[in-house]
Amino acid sequence: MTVRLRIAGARMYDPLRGVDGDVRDLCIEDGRIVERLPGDAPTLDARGLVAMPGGVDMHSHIAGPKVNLARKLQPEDHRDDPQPRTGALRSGTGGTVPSTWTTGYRYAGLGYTTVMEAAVPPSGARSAHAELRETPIVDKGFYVLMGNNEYLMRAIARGEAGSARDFAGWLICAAKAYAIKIVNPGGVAAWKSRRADVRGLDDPVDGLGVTPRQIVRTLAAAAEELALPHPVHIHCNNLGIAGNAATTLETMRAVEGRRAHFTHLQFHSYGGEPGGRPSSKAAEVMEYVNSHPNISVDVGQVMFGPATAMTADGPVGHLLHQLTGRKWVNVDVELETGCGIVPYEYKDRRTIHVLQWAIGLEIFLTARDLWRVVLSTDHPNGGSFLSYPRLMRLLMDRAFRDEEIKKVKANGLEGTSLKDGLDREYSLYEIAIITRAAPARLLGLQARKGHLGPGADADVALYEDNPADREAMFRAPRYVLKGGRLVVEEGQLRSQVFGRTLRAAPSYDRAIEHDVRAFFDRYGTIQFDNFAIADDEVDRP
Amino acid sequence: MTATVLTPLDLPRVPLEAEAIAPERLAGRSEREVALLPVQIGNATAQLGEFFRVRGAGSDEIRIDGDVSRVKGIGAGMTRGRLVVEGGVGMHAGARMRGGELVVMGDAGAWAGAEMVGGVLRIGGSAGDHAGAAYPGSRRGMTGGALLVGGNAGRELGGVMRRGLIAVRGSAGDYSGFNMIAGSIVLCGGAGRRTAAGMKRGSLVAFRSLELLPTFRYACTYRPEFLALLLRTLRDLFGFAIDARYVSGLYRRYSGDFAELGRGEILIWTSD
Amino acid sequence: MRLNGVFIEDTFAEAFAMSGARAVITGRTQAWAREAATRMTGFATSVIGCKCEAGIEGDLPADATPDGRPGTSVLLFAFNPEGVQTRIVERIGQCVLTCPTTACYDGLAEEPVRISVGGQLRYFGDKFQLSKVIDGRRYWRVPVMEGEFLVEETFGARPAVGGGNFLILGESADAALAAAEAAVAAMGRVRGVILPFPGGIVRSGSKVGSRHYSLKATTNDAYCPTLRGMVESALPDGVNSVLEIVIDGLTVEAVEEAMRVGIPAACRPGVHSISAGNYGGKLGQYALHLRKLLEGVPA
Amino acid sequence: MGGGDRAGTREPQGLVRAAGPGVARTVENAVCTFCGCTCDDIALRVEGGRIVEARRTCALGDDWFRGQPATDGLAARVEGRPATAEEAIDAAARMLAAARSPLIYGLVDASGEGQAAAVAVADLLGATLDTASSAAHEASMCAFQHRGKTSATLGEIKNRADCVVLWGVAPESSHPRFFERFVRAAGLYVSGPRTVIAVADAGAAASREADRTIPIPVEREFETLWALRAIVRGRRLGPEAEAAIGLPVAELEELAAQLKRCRYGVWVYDAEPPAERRDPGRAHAILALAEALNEHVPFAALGLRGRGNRVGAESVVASNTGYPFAVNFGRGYPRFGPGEFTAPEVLTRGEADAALIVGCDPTEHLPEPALHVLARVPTAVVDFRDSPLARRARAAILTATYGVAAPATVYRMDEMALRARAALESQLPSDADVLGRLADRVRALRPADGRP
Repeated sequence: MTVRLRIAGARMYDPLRGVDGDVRDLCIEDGRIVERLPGDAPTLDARGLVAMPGGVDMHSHIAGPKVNLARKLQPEDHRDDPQPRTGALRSGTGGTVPSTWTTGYRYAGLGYTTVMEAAVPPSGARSAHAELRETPIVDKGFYVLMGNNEYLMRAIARGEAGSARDFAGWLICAAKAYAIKIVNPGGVAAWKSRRADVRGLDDPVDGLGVTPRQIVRTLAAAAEELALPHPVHIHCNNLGIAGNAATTLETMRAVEGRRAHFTHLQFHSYGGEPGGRPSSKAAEVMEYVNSHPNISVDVGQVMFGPATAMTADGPVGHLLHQLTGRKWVNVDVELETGCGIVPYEYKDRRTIHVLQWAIGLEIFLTARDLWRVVLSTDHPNGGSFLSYPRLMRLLMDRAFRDEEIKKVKANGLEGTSLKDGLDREYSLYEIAIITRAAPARLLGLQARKGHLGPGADADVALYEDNPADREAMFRAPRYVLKGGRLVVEEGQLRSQVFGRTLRAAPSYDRAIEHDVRAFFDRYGTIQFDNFAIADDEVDRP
Repeated sequence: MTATVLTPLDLPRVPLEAEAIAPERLAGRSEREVALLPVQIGNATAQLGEFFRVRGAGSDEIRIDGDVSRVKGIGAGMTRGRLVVEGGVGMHAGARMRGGELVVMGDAGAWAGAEMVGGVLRIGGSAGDHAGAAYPGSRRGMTGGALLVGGNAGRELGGVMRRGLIAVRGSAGDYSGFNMIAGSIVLCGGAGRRTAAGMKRGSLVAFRSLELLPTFRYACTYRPEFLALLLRTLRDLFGFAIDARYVSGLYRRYSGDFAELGRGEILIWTSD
Repeated sequence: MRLNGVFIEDTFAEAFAMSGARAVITGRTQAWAREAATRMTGFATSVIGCKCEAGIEGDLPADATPDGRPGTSVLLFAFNPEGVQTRIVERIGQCVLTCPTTACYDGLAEEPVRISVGGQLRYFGDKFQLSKVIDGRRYWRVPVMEGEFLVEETFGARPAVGGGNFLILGESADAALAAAEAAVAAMGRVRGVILPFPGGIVRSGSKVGSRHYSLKATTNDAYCPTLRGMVESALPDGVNSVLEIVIDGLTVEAVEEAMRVGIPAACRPGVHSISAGNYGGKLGQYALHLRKLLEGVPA
Repeated sequence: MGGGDRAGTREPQGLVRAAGPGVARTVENAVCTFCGCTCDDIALRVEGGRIVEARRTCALGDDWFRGQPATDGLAARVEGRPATAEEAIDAAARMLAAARSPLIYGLVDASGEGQAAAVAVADLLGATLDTASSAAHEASMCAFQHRGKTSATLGEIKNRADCVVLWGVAPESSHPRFFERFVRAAGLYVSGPRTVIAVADAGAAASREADRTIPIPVEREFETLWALRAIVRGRRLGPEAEAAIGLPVAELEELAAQLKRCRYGVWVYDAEPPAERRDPGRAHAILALAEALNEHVPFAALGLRGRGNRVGAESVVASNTGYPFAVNFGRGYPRFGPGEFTAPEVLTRGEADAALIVGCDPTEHLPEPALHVLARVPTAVVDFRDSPLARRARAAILTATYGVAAPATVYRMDEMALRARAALESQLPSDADVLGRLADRVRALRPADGRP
């Protein structure tokens, strides 16, 4: 049966097609957007509403071993935020690390329809897929961690860039992952071998004869050569440490002009001396980003309130534990990566948190090419994705932003351009770029995501325009469609559908598998033949 | 103002959860409205009036004239007024309460006064496990108010307590004051093992000798003035009888827990 | 107006606004509490020269103190709460913290304006100090060689009254002194006041400014009997010695009460008259008219 | 090890049948769930629809594979009488939907997929959901929730750990291939012998694999761990300490120094101690100690987990609800209540008015008083084993053995998921299938909100 719907009379913000507020009808047939529909097709009266493609979160933490450990760790995070079962919808719990069902519902409830889990260890791929199967509505996928993989680092050390590439290709396919993720290249390996870290891009990683620079360069090249839809996704060394902007810039140079995505840039844009007080280097970092079209970033904005630090970056977990005295999870993972979890809270009375908040806003407000600067809070590291509407208002409404600036501890703003106020106000069109069009394009999904043109998935969010309070507007869309199905009606989540799991399937030289198998046989703890994710483990039947 | 009287009818085996029974939630409601307040019975919601006969309009003073040991959450989160139960109560009585006074004449189930913030919770009988303690994962247990137990207390009394006062007339179970951050616990009777394990700061006072962990170290024998102040407050303000010899007595002070921060103390009475 | 035959001048004592605090010092014995209180209130006669005025308000029986030990109540006054804080912290730090067995509590718990006392003194503990909240009030336990010094974190500071006074104009020095002593003894029963000068009595009344030196206050020449004839004397004939009683109080009512109790006690044989010091109403906020105060007191 | 020599001595019977009788084949890389090691290198020889030989198994695994339950061709029962699965599912659904306080219990011998379906049933019913391992694991979990953990997956232990402390455990009997696979195997970063130190109850036999054994009085276990942590953190103990520990302080100091000298340590303990050794502080003390050691050297706490897919039960329940066990859906959303919503307590207090037992034999897990009550509660069973309970239950649906006769996602004790393919074919439905159908029936019977 053909399912059709005409959304009539909405103002459309569709940057991938250059549509900036034009009033047009949107025609949907069988889950996709089409050119036109017969005149008798059912119509949704959307006059006066703002239409945007469904939101695309390209960097979030919603599934996999560390996320689930964080759930188990924090009953107190869930207790006061229940998600009751209603109608066909499953119950769950929220907090900074919501249960799977609730994650899907709440993303959809904001008009987001595609979410990428940004860091899954190879050995965690299976449980990540199991959790994504229980994450309704949104299309989803994950990036697989490679930056501290022993097999890969050894191949690089031997100078076998081709082996490294083919290994990466194999791993993407076997894990049914979407992209290559690097977290603190070499640093996690050092953490696991002697509770140390690496600092400089050319510091050798413990006894391996490899440097962070080589890891970054090799994997950036691998992503290109494998023609992955998304370039290498990099969480730099020295996250959160004063003076790390130098590392970040050096890492940007290390990709040697290749495409690379630098994630949660805010956490990597600090001046000062290591161990000392950080300052803002947003201007310097953004000058590089603005002038290098091969680089894209997401911001990793910090929002005041509760958060959960969860990262493959083991040393960062330890640092936060020491700073806060809060409970701490550290898991060293299978010659692949690490895992650190610490409950956290950002406070507007703490200088350092205010500085982080300000740096994130500086990045947003000084970005010249929004197609390369994506909205994220690195959920739940910088704050929950539920704070996106507030963040959008901070970007769109200078008066509001200035009021907020007045509320924070003033010395945190020292040395940031926010101190004197920044004029810029994002338009709806620009918000649509950084939350939809740009991430879709950076993910290589622009054929079907991030726009409202014919052929696109009918993932649509319809908002009541509210220039006075953009937060209220984006917090509660009037309608959300996922694949043409109405999931949010009149601001209420009504029904659930299941999205797809997005994954890449690059070609690689399968000869590598022989060698990988030998490595598994010697050093692994599961059988090579049991490693790969089967088709029936992905998506719901 | 006369008290609202709730008389328990035939209570089912399926647990009844009745956070509705708190002064501020009854106040200002008619008898009929009180009877219509929601309670949870297993997987369904029901009305208070199905399980309690209600006499008197809702006021800041409530009396339950019977045993409600199978009813959970009585007085949980209450902020004011007075609630007197003439029998026992189920789990979570007075949990997270912020103010007012909850008096339980009988025994209380587990988690009585858990994470309480303020007010006074008096249990005439014994308290179950985790009285005044933190719920799983929480950073803090009790953060204020007073929890007074006339009988015994179960294990992990005052776990992760941050502030406030707990006093137990009878004996306390194992791990009293487990991981306490600060605050004061007064144990008039004995206590089980591993008392104050993981204590960061705070005071645990015992009128009888305790088995001490190896991570506590003897400091001195003295008369702590603050303790006189504390015990007099307990006696005069809360009416919790304390023999004069304890108020001004000599105590052995043990510092610890040195497995943790080590800034807490166990004070054990030795003589007057 | 005459009381017991003594003439009461139709004048007023000019009192001014101060800020006051009450410290309750307890000790193992009354003597130790008193000792600390005595030391703490030394050299605190005049806010001009001593930065504060302080005195012992009275002793407290064991059942009237927070920790059930005998105590002594001290009042301390300065121009503003900041001044009170600075001075009381100095004095408790030097005279109570150091004194065997004592503890020190706030005696004005209800006052909304709080000054940090234990909150400052705790630093003597070099991070070994412990805090304790009992019935909503925070105390600091500072380890000392003897054991622990317990001091309350904050004290109340309230608007208070300084400079309540009356002058005893005596026919002789002996008569004036006897009258002043009698007045001080009677006023000792009034709560909420102290008499900051030695023995509660001041012989050197002052005037504002000086003729020769750049001093803020100099001798009140108009009342100096030896200067009669040299200056425009305020002394009636037959007056050969004047003593003053100065009263600081937590409330104006307490100061008035003290005067109402003290003046009749001073009206003894050999006293010519009772007067009061003022500056013509230019300096102080309060004008305490003697005759009005004494209305209803049996003559 | 390995059970080949005993093949055929115990004939598995029943519904587990291969496609063609008599056709022999070997299934490689089968996954064994008989302990938390979850070995996935097992080779099974399948003949005539039966597993006739299991290679690379330990004695426990051998029993598991060759001791598959006999079901006499029965798919289901209603009131003890044979029935179709459909009839039994319907009966179970009716019974459960009518209950005010239903309990869903077990999940430890079920696939991850089946566990997820069980959560859905619990959600629809507004039930209390608890795993059979919760009673044993509760203290470890609550300790974890209080302070986190410093741990590692088994691969890191294999490849890095040069110092292994066995705290009151003898894995050679509970986890027979633990040493072979993770301690004695050559690691990428450890060559040569590793130090294995056993600390054990003075009155019991310690692990034979240890280089050295430190006996401690079992009732001083917590005190010893606690004191050791203080020493690791550089504190000096007082003269009274020795009596409280039951061990010379000097010996503990020496142990602390040794631990701080290693390159990578692992502290192996029983995360699910037997009832008589359950103590709320013990796991806490171990996690805290490992955390303290991490300020000096990498040190992982590894809690040994038992048979089946109990880690999966916690992981799946947690991903669905936020809580690992003891979850109550009575209010329409999950609430967590160890001691409140844990099955032994729920049963003993008489609060359950219906029970659904999934993938567990309650007699192995529940204390006597709880079992006594359970016997009087209307019960439905979904399990691959027939049992006395299944025979007297209101409804019982037998399933294909997860991971053996039906594919299953199972979780290793380090929380890593594996996929167990079906070595055998079965006419019986999988647990996920049965529970999914049960959920559908319940959905039809019980409106979304309010009373049944």
